[in-house]
Amino acid sequence: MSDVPLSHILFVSTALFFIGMYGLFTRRNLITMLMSIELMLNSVNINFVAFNKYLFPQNLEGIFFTIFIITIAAAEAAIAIAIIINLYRSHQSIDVEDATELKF
Amino acid sequence: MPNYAYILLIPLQPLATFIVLGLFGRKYFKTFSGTIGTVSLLISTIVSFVAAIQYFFVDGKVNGIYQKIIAFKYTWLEFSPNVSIDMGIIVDPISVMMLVVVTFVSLMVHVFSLGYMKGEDRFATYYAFLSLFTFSMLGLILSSNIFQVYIFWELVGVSSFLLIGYYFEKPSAVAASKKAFIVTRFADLGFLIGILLLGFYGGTLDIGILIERLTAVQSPEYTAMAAAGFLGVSALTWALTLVFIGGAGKSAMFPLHIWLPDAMEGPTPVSALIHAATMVVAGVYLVARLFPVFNMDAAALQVVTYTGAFSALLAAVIACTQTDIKRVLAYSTMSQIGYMMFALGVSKYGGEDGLGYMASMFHLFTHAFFKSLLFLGAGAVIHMVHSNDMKDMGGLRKLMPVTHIAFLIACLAIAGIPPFAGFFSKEEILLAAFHSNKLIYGVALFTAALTAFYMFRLYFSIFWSKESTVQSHGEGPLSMKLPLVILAACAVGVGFIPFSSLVTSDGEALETHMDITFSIAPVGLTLIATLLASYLYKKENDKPAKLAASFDGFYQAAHKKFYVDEVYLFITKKIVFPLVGQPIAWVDKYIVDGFMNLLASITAKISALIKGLQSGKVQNYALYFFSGIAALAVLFIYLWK
Amino acid sequence: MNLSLLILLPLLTAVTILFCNGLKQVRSVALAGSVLQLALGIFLLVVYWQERNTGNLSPMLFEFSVTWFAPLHINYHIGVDGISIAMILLTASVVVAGILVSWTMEKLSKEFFFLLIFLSLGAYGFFISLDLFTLFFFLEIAVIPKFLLIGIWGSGKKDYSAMKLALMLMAGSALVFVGLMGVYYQTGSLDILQISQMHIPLEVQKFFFPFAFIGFGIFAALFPFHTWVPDGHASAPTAASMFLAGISMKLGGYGCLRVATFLMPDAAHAYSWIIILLATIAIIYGAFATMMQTDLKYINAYSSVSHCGFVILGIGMLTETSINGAVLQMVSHGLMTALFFAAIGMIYSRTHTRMVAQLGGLLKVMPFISTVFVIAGLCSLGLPGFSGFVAEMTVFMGSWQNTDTMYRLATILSCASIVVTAVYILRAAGKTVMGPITDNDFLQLTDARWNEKLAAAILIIGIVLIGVAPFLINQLIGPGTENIFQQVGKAITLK
Amino acid sequence: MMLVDFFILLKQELVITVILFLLLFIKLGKDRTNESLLIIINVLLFLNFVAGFCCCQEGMLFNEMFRTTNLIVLEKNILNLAIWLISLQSYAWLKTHKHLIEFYILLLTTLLGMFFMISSGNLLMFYLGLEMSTIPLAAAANFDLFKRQSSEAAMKLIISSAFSSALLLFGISLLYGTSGTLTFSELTIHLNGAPLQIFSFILLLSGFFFKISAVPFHLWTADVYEGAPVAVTAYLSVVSKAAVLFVFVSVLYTTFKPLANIWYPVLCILSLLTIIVGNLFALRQNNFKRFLAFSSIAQVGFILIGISGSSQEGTASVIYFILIYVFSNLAAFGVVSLVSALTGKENISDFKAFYTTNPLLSWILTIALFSLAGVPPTAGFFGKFFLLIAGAAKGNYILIGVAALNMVISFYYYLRVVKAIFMDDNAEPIAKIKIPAMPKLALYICVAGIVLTGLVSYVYDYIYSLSTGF
Repeated sequence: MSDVPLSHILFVSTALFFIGMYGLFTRRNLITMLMSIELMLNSVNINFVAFNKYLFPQNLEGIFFTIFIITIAAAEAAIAIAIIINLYRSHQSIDVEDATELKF
Repeated sequence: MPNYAYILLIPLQPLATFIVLGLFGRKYFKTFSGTIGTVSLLISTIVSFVAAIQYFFVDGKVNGIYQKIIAFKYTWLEFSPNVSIDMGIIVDPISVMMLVVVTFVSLMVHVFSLGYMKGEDRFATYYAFLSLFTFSMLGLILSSNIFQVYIFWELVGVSSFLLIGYYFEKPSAVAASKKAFIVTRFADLGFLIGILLLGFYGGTLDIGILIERLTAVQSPEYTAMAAAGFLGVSALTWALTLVFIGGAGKSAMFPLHIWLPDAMEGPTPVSALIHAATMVVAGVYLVARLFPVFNMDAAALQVVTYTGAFSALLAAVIACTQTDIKRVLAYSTMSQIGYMMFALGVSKYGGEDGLGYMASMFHLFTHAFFKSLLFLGAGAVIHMVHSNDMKDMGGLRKLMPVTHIAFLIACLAIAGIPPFAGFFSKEEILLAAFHSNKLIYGVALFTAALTAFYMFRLYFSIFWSKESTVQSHGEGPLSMKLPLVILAACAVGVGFIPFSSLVTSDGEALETHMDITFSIAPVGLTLIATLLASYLYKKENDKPAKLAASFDGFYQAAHKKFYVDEVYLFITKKIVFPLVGQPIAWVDKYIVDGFMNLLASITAKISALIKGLQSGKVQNYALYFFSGIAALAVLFIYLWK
Repeated sequence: MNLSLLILLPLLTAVTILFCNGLKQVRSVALAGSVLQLALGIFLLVVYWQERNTGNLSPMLFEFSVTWFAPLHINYHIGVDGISIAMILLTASVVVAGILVSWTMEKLSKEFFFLLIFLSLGAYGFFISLDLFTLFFFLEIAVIPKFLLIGIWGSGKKDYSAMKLALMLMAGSALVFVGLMGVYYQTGSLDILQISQMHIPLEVQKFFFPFAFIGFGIFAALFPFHTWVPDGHASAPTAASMFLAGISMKLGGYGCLRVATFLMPDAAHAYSWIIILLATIAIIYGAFATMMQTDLKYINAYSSVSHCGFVILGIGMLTETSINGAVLQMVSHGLMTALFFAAIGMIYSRTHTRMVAQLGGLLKVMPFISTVFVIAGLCSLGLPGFSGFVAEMTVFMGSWQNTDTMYRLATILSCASIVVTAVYILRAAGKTVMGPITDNDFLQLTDARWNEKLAAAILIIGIVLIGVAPFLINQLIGPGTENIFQQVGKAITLK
Repeated sequence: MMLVDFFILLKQELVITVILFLLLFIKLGKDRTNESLLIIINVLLFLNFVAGFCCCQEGMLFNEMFRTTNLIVLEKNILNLAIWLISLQSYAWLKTHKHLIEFYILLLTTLLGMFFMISSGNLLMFYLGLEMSTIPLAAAANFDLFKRQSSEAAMKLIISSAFSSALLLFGISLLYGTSGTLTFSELTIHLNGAPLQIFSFILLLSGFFFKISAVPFHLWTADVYEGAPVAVTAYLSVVSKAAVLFVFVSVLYTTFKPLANIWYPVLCILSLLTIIVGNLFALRQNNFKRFLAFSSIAQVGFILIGISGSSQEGTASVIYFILIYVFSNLAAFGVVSLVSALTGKENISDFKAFYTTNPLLSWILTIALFSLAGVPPTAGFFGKFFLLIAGAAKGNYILIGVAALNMVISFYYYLRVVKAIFMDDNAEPIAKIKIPAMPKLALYICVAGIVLTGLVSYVYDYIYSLSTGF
């Protein structure tokens, strides 16, 4: 079943990672930016699982790490969304470009 | 070895007076301060006379030669083991002679001032300064160490500065005092560098040792100094010339003479003391002090000779055209000092050739008396007329007989009419010049004639010419008359002192023979000049004006002192200040300081420039973040290897 | 004797001042403290003599060393030789004078006197410390109070001047710091005496000497880093400018001597021509710049630049006599310029102008102050009988021992500055003190009060003492300079 | 492995947890007045701080995931002290705040996270601690719910920290892929400078640099500091930074020792960048918090120089400096938070002629600024000096020289503030402030710290004795 070589998976994850980064850089909508960050985190998850499965099957560190990442990501999202809502309350918008009062 | 330590008293007396009067004079004894000063100086005068007698007639001589005695010596500041400033007292013919002159004249001036300066606001200060001057002058003449000479040299300069600027509310006085100080300071620079040279090559600052080393032709110091050179002139010549420049500054030799006439802004007694009898001859004294060394270097002596002769002539010419009596006297002083200088210049060391040296010292001695007498007389006149200008005077002989007689004697003395003091000394000088250098002799002769002329011009226009207009208020108190009388007596008498057997270059008695044939020429010329003067000025008339008009341009030039002052003004005001000072100030303000400010502003600029980094857009932050990583990655994975 | 007293006493004074209230209490405490300090200094001098007379020839006396930061080899190591004692006495007398002059400082008096004392503390510590860290520590302590003193109590463009001064001095200490780091890294020690025993390779010295020397040089108004001097002095309150010129510029000179030259003699020898060049420029240039000034304080500030040039010159010439002269010049200039600033301050506080053109004939209305002014002037133009003469002559004699033609030329040029000095001093004095009274309001002015008279007297006594009996101070500093010179001598013989 | 050891090793974390639960119960129970609460909490925090010192023990737990040494205990104590001071200072602000307890819960949670991060022996544990200390902070940054800036700041913080942690994770994953382990001690063995490893290492480093806000990973700092409430800013600038630095030093010196040839140059470059950029930006700031943000960035640059020395002195002086930095920075923030809580003014220009009305506060602020600038006799001088000595140990004098010259720039802006306080005049200066007891206590402690930490060499010697070299 391991006919898919590791490199392919790594390609996928890396691609995913940079797609996420691209999204973060380009999207103006905070929610979308948050989603792209999730994308990056998931690519990391893929990395971990893949490494664990292909290279170091003897123990499950990678898998555990993935699980923790997922949980943390959830927490992060929760706080982030709370903040975004609050931002919307004060700025009447969730466009990142509108929240640039603090600068220089 | 005879003991002369008590000579220390002589300078210390005035010093003590200075300190006392300087600190407490103004407050506590405003009016007695004069008496205090005079009394204390009287003591030092007596002591110095004692010293003189002891030296010259009791135990100064050892088998026919007057010894150089170091009466006292204390290491004051040690630069390096053998080079140090010692405060010492040297006792030898010239120092003792000067001791007498300075204390005596100073005493006369002190006494005269009692009357002359009466009721002055800063009476105490005046006497404090006088004492300071006397102290420094005495220190100067007693110095056994060339650096000690320099120290007192400066002190003399500053006390003259203080006294010239005594009437500090008169701008002209302030200007004159500044001029005097700065010009002499400039000369002292030469002196200082000369000292540095002598000290370095001689390996000592002690005059005695210095002379010893530099007069022995085979001594390492001498050879080194003669060999070493700069701009093709030997170090010895440099050193001596520089030292002479210092002396020229103090003694108002051309071209450093410009301060002397202005210095007449000071109180007249001060002029009598400082700018006639004592300080101005310090230059001559300095050269005499180092004469053995000068003797080793013909070039330096040449410089001395010609500077002296030229100054003598120039001053005499200018003196004929001045109308301010004190300025006339000032120029005559300059001319007489010129005499002394070239007398030294034409002299040699020791024996018969040492005549010039002896003559110069002799003239210094006599000149001190009659010149101070002239000044004090002028002071008395001014005290009466309240003006310095001849035009306001005339016919004073009836109002002030004593002064008149004294002044006449002085004039005769300075003109060199026998048997007055000036005659003898001048005679010796002419003789010395005649034997060594005919050109100089000619100049001297002509100058002698001029001297007689302008002195009697002065005399007649003060005491004769038109009828006096001023209403008399008495000739002044005894304190003013007494010094005149005493000095007049001296002016008559001192010529008869057997000077040549006392003060000579090598301390050995010198046989001088007076031959009438030689005296004919100078005396004759002098008499002619005198008669001319009386013819022109005895009665008020327009002949002088005609005469002046007849050689007009020259007269104008002489009247304007040959524009030397203007040259100096041009150099300072037009060159030093605008072409050196201002540019430097500008550079400091705009370049050096500007650079510092530039650094600051550059920093500020940069910080304003890069503020765009902090754009406030979180996405840019993320972008920079990642580019940072990328840069590091590229650097370390690909480039670092 | 325990040298730490020299630091503790000012510290105590400063702390006590914090608990006082009201000008009267504050100033009396400050005065008492500083007078005690002066007494302590004199006592130190006495015991130092006794110690030397008992034949104790060790380079430093009363040494005291206790480990401070063991891991970094930092010790609190103090000790004195003649030079430091001279400096301490100088500082003490200037401090007393400064406090007396600012006797009626109404504005924020507590802070003012606190800062003054604190500044002096830094100076004392600097002069006695034999450990580079301690030295640097006290050096920087002495900087910041100046900023506050000028900025708060100053006049004119005080903000600019204060900032400029603080930054330039800080830049100086930053350079010094780099130099120290280099020495530390090379020798692994921060103890001056230890380091002087080791030999640092020449190229290392050549690299780090400029840092240390220029760093301290900025404090000593080394050309072209002198520009903080005029502005700083001009804007500072009287006492502060007295401290600046009298004390802090000496920190620099002392540092150049004790740290840069003493620890890196080879480099000092190698670079001496540059040092001398800069010094000569500073002397001449400072003198001419002074001639062009119209503000009394600027005149004195620029003349300080010129006079401190002699210090640098003396150090650069590297002969025993010239180093001697440098030290003498430091002391003399400290006293003289402090006196000058005191006089200027007294005049300014009465006439409310420092412009030479607006002043005139003060001798009539305030004879004492004018006399003080003239005395300061005469001292600064090097009149015999005052300290200036002794110092300058010693420098000249020392420099002249350097036979190289260029060095000779430098010496002659420096000598020439005495003429320019005479010119500007006499111009200032002639216009300010003499001449007719320019403003009839001056006629109401009063002469110096007791405190001002006392302040002037203290400084004048110092000046005259050195000027009349130089052999005393010469014997005092002699061993110290000889010790430094031996380092240099070693360096030269190594060539 | 006895149960006692377990409790002793975990004591500091456990104490914090207990306090957390206590707060929760208080929240559930009948509500009290803020004053009483604040007193209780501060006493608790003080006890916590004291408790940190007693019965320390070194050891490992959860097969090397959690390790503790005396040094680590000391570091945690420093953090405890800091948080206690902060809570004392924020008295004036919290007295009237209705979400008081939540604030402390957030803060203490992050503290707990940091503790775990500091004593993590394993990348997973490290990551957990990091996130645990970051995410609540974002919430805390937004604690003034109705301030526009506050929410913007929080948004920036959460987004950028999420991004950085994503990169960090990517790095960790690659590291795991190349080495096959997450435990620090084993990791060291597997480190061979393979390009992929270097890349992942750089990603990991960037995560650290982000937290300690080194250039160019610093851009969030200023904005967040400015927007967040003063207490949170203080917390961010002192505690979280300190925690990460502690880990950073130990990780670099032990785990990533084999990659020293990579991180030494990185540190050199970034330290210079950080100092210069931090200074240049600080020059132009008017908002006090923003100003302190940039100044703290510059300070980090100095710390990095110290770290680059990579010696026992390095570790010691970094920790020593952080201790001093806690005192100095908190003293400054203490004054600012008082002023901003009572008058709402946060600009440097508002502080003009501050001395005329509040001499005491002015002196405290001045001393703090001098300590930050590194002027003797304040401790800051010693801190900076020792950092640079440690940096010089490698003989890298360009580094030292540039740093020393930058100190001059930093002097300029610190003195600018001092000038504003003492020298400028102001029509309506800040009114006389009545300092409440708790902030006063905090300020006095800070000043005492500033004065004593430097002069009393014992502190440094103690830290030195604990710290281990390269």
